[in-house]
Amino acid sequence: MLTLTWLLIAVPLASAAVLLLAGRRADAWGHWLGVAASGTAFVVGFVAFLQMLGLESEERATSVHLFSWIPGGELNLDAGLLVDPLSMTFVLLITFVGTLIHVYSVAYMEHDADRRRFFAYLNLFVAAMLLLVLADSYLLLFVGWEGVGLASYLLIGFWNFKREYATAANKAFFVNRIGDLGLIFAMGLMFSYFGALDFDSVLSQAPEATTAQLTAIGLMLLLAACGKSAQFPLQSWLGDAMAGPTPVSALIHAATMVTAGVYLIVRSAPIFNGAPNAQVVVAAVGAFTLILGALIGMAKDDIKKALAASTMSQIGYMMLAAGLGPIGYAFAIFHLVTHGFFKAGMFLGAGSVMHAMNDQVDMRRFGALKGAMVVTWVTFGLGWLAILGVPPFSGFFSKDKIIEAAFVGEGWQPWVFGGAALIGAGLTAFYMSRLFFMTFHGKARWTDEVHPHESPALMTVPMMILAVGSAFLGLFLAMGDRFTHWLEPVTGHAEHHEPVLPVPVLIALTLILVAAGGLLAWLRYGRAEVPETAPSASLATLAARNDFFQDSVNRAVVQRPGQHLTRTLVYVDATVVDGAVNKQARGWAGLGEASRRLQNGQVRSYAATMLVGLVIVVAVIVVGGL
Amino acid sequence: MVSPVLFWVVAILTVVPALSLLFARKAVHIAMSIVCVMVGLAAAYVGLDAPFLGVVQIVVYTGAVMMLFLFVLMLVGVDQREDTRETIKGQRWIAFFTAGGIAFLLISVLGRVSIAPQAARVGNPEEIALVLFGRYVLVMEVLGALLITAAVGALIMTHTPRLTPRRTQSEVQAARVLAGADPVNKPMPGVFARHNALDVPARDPEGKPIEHSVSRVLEARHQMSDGDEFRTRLENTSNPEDSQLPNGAPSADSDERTPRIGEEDQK
Amino acid sequence: MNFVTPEIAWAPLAPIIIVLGAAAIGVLIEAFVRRPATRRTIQLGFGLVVLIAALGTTIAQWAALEGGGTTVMQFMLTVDRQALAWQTVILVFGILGIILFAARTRAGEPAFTALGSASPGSLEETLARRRGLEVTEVFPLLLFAVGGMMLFTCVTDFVFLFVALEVFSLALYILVALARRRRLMSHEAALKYFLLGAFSSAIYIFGVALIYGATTQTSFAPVGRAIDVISDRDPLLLTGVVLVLVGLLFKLGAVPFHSWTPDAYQGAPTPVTAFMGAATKAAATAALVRILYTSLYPLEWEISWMIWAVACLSMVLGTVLALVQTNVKRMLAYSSVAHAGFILVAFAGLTNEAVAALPFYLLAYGLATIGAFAVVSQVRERTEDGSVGAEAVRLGQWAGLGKRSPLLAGAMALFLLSFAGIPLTAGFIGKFEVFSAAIAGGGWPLVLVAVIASAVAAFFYVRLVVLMFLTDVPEGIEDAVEVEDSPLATLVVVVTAAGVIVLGVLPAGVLSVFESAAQFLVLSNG
Amino acid sequence: MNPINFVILAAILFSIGSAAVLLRRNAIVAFMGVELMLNAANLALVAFSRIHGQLDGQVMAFFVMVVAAAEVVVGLAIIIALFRARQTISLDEPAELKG
Repeated sequence: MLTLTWLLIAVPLASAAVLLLAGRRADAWGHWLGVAASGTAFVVGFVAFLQMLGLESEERATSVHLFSWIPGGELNLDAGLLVDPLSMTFVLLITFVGTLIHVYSVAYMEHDADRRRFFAYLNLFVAAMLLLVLADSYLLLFVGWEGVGLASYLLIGFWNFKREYATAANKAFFVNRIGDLGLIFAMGLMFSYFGALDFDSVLSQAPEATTAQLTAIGLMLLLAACGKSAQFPLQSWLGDAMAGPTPVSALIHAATMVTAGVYLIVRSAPIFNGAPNAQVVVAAVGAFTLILGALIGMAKDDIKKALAASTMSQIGYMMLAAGLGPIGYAFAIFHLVTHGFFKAGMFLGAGSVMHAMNDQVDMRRFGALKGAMVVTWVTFGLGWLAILGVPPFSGFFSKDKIIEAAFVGEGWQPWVFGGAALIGAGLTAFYMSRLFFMTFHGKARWTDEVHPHESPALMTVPMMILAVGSAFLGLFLAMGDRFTHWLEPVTGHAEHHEPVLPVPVLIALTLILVAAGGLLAWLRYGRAEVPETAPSASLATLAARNDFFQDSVNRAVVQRPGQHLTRTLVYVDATVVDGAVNKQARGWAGLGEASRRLQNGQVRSYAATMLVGLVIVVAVIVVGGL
Repeated sequence: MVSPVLFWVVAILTVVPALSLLFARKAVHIAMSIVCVMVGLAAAYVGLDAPFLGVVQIVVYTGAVMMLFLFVLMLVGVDQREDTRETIKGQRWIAFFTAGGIAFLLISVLGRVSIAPQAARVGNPEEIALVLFGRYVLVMEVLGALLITAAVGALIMTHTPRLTPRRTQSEVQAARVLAGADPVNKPMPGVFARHNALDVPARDPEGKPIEHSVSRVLEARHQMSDGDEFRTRLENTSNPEDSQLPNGAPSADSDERTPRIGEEDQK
Repeated sequence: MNFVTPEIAWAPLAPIIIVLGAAAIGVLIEAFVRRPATRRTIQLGFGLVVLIAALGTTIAQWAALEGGGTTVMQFMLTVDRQALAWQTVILVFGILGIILFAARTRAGEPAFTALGSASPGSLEETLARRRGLEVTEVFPLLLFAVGGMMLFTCVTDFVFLFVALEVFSLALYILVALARRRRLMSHEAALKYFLLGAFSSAIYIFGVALIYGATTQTSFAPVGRAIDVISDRDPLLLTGVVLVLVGLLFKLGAVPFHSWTPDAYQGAPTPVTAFMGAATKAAATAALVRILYTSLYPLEWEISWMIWAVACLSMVLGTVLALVQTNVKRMLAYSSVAHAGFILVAFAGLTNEAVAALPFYLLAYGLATIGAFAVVSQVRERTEDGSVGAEAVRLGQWAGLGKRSPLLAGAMALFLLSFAGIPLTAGFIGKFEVFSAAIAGGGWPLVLVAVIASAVAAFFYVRLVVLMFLTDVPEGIEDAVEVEDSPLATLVVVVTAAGVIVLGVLPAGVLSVFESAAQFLVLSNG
Repeated sequence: MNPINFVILAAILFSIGSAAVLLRRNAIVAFMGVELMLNAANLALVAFSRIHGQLDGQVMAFFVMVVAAAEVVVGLAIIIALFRARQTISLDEPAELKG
């Protein structure tokens, strides 16, 4: 079965091709074909997984040779797949969560005339992502990498035939291209240092390279990871991605796309192991993004954008873990898996809410939905508990490990990284609870025409399955360090290190912060009334608002500085980063406009251009020769 | 070795006319100057022991190429004068500096070349023929393709096939009459005029000047004497005989005139 | 003084003889077949048969070739594997080009004018149209151009190269002037192309004269040997070399010798643009490869900075100028300038890998170019009286094309992605090959610039994709823009699209063929 | 006198020709500039041929003449076509293609 893993990619790809080429004829059954393709991929993956479990842990890595791809003198590259515990983890996550999202989409997209095309793109997306994680060389990974990008644009742009969305998609493409540049540069460096691009050669030669070389490659890989995983400073596209249908968001945020960056870093572990400076940068980017994402999450009233910010923040945790070196790799992937479940569940829940609320996304217009949508409330609630890290739900096991690992080390690092991870946990608790309470609790602030109702079974069943995962997967995988051992052949065995603070203290601190965050949110958004419009920013109005004692404390201690910080960061995000992208685009265009004057339509000027070029070259030659 | 006299003669004979390319205004003058350059170059070839090329130069360039240029110049209007004011900003400076730069660089390079010329003199046509049809025979063959391409290209761009059936003389005449032209020959210039000259328009039986009786060339050159001019001269004259036009034609300023055939019907 | 009959091995020249001979016969067909419609059919069929026969002959020669190749004529012409590879590429472009030349609109309107000599809007033009005339001479002219380009890839003498260059250039100058619509632009483009082309030829031949003066040779390998002998840097030789390279870089369309490209591409009839864009670049690259590797490589150090500078300028200027274009044809033209830069990147270090990479790159680029312009030729404006008019080349007119004609727009998107170098397209493999050749040759700074340029370039390619697929069909464009579905053009689009995908997914076969073609029969040191 | 002086003369003619292309608006005159450049190349070839005591230079010059003649035919045909359409042969006039 392991040698048949190519079916994993081929089946969804073939299905996508059929759906695209068959046209309207396939409208009636197209969506089920899409579901079946994704499900088949899961079955193939699962059987391969069982087979792999039967092998000794050292023998679990299998190479599947597909065909000779790029023959050449210096570089002889075959297209092949690498099936090992790491890629198998991703395969299972992608196909399982992906299939559930497919099923959900059947109902969610029911009234869309282009549902068949939508499923074609979903299949394409899954195929590309599987290619990305199964590739046995950086170059083939890059193929999947770009494929994921392409599919995501098709999906994000699926509903939007408006110009502003088109420009947003354009900007997103541009930002992602910066990330891609990182990967291309990294490949160029690998090629010039090692003369190869396949994982086997590159990673086995990595220990022999100099630190400077590895650092250069590592930083370029980080740039690539930042682009795909929406890490600072390339995070701005994630908000745009919300324009797509909600199942797409679930797919992008939980199972595909954003996890690619983490995969890339963990896959390149030997490179980063030899480049401590690059590792610190990875951890720093992760730590910064996890705080940034959490703060942005606090400022959003759009339920999907708040969830998007939380993804940024959670991926920040994973990057932080990946930046910690061998002790963190397994936890990064562990958190990625649990996150995949609870985030998918929450996105599907958000979709269910939007379904019920006539596509309303403003949380200030929600409230008291728990009565109307019990299943959504329960499943979303399980996801919420999981992301908060409340024991014994999944997030507790994965996130807590990352916090512990972040506190390992010497000097300033454990305090900064650990501190960030710890504070992040508190912030997460606050904004996720805010989201949860604003949506499901408090008073109903619905607009008149909406009549919330529970979604159909096709939508709720996937949500329930994901909720079960959110609840128990973490416990299951953490028992006996199952998951860590499973990944050991790839990430290497990590020596146990003691954190700078005792573990029970850390757990206690985390739980206290989480509880505090959740409580604050309950006071502000669960019990208290939530204004239907966002409070304006001026200090005068802030002072004029209702003034509970707790609120004052709350505001003085947390909210006001928090608000300012949030605003600043959001502002920075919106102006500096986006601005840089826009400015750069403008800069290029300006250069173009200027050079355009050279091409003035006058043939005599053209001849002059040629002759000037000629004179300069000859002059250099002659003067150089004298 | 080459005689210095020949060199200087050739140099002056080529460079000075060539400068007309930059400074002369009339295209025809430039073309004639270039013919001069070509002849000068032919002389140079002869002096450089390449008599065959000297002859070919005369035949091909002065005989064919430059004549073709002149031909086209005539087609587009010999009289074209170029406005030498520059329209592109800075173009003149760029041109002089780059061309001057090229010249300077090439001369400085060539000035330092120290190749002793071979004493051997080669270049009679027979030897050339041997090389041409020996080593270079393939190039000769390909030149055939080149010439066909050129001929086909020129035909496409300039040749207009007959698009309408050829008309006989009587058809042409019938069409002319139908179009309202005079059924008879146009009056000769000078007819009924005071001056029997080519630049004076003829007059119709009513005494009005027929402007198109004068050649278009004279008209374009503004060398035609205006009909009105004569009319006013006629009116201002005090000589009573002048008002009596020959052959009893009515005077030019007379308003009464017999309507022509056909005009009546329109009324 | 007795004449020794030169020894010529004619057999390897068969493909070129077939093509050039057929071109001459094509001219005769013009003379003897009276009806324009019949003439067109005959010319198309004849041309296709000839080109396919030539392609077959070329492949047969490849298969039969033992060793490196055949010296057809000492010093003048060799047919080696490298030459055969390039000839195959050019013949493929020629076949696709001739099919596109014959494509017509639904109303039966060809891409070429009814009468080349008639000025636009004149009585002659109207009469000629009414009579159903057609400039069918374009077919023999295309054959002449293909023949000249094939020669261009295998001659080994600077003067012969000049003649071959003129053979295909003269044909192209005329072809550019024959657009049916927008004839004034077409004339203008032809005049500019011609004048600048003649200008660059003059520069080239003066360079040859200087090389001849410095080395007493004009044949590639002897010149290379002479360069080896000349110990120090001879400015006369270097100046000559620079002038010669300028002439070739002009044909390649590299900055600052590129200025004809956008104007000629835009003004020319779109099928001609397609053929010219693909084939001229291939021919120019082939000649550049041969010259640099078999003749000038002792001067590598002296001239590499020039190649580097021109490559950088081309990539940067081509990209930024394409960014600000609003005309599809012009945008593609500037993108071709940027691609000229990418091509030059391969020459960093003059590695052997580059010799294998370039034919592939040009094949990938040429297929996408022909395909893209074939699509352009199908998107038409509708005039006020409801008939189909000139091509709709403003970017805005392409909005929502994906909704109206998904397959055509999808193919266009594929070509654009290939230009951008997105994986699974031929362009990606081509770029990858070229860049890795450059890295192997130590040209990583160039590759850096190239990668950044292609990242920026992706922006304008994707802009058009977004415009086609993610933008609403604007009000009134339904009526203003008409999508044609000429079967011949569709055939070209389908074939090129398939080629782009196949070369992108399974490039191994073609790559290994070009790999084995990376050898020259005659080297200056051998 | 060394025939190399003729090459210098050729260089001067070449520069004059190129300056004409840059300066003259009349398409025919600009084209004559190109012709002058080609002739300069011929002169250089013949002079070098004399210097080296070889015939190749002369043969090449002969080829250049043929090519130049073909080029003239095509070029003038294009110019005539342009003139018919626009009634001018000024190079500044047609500038629809730019930017």
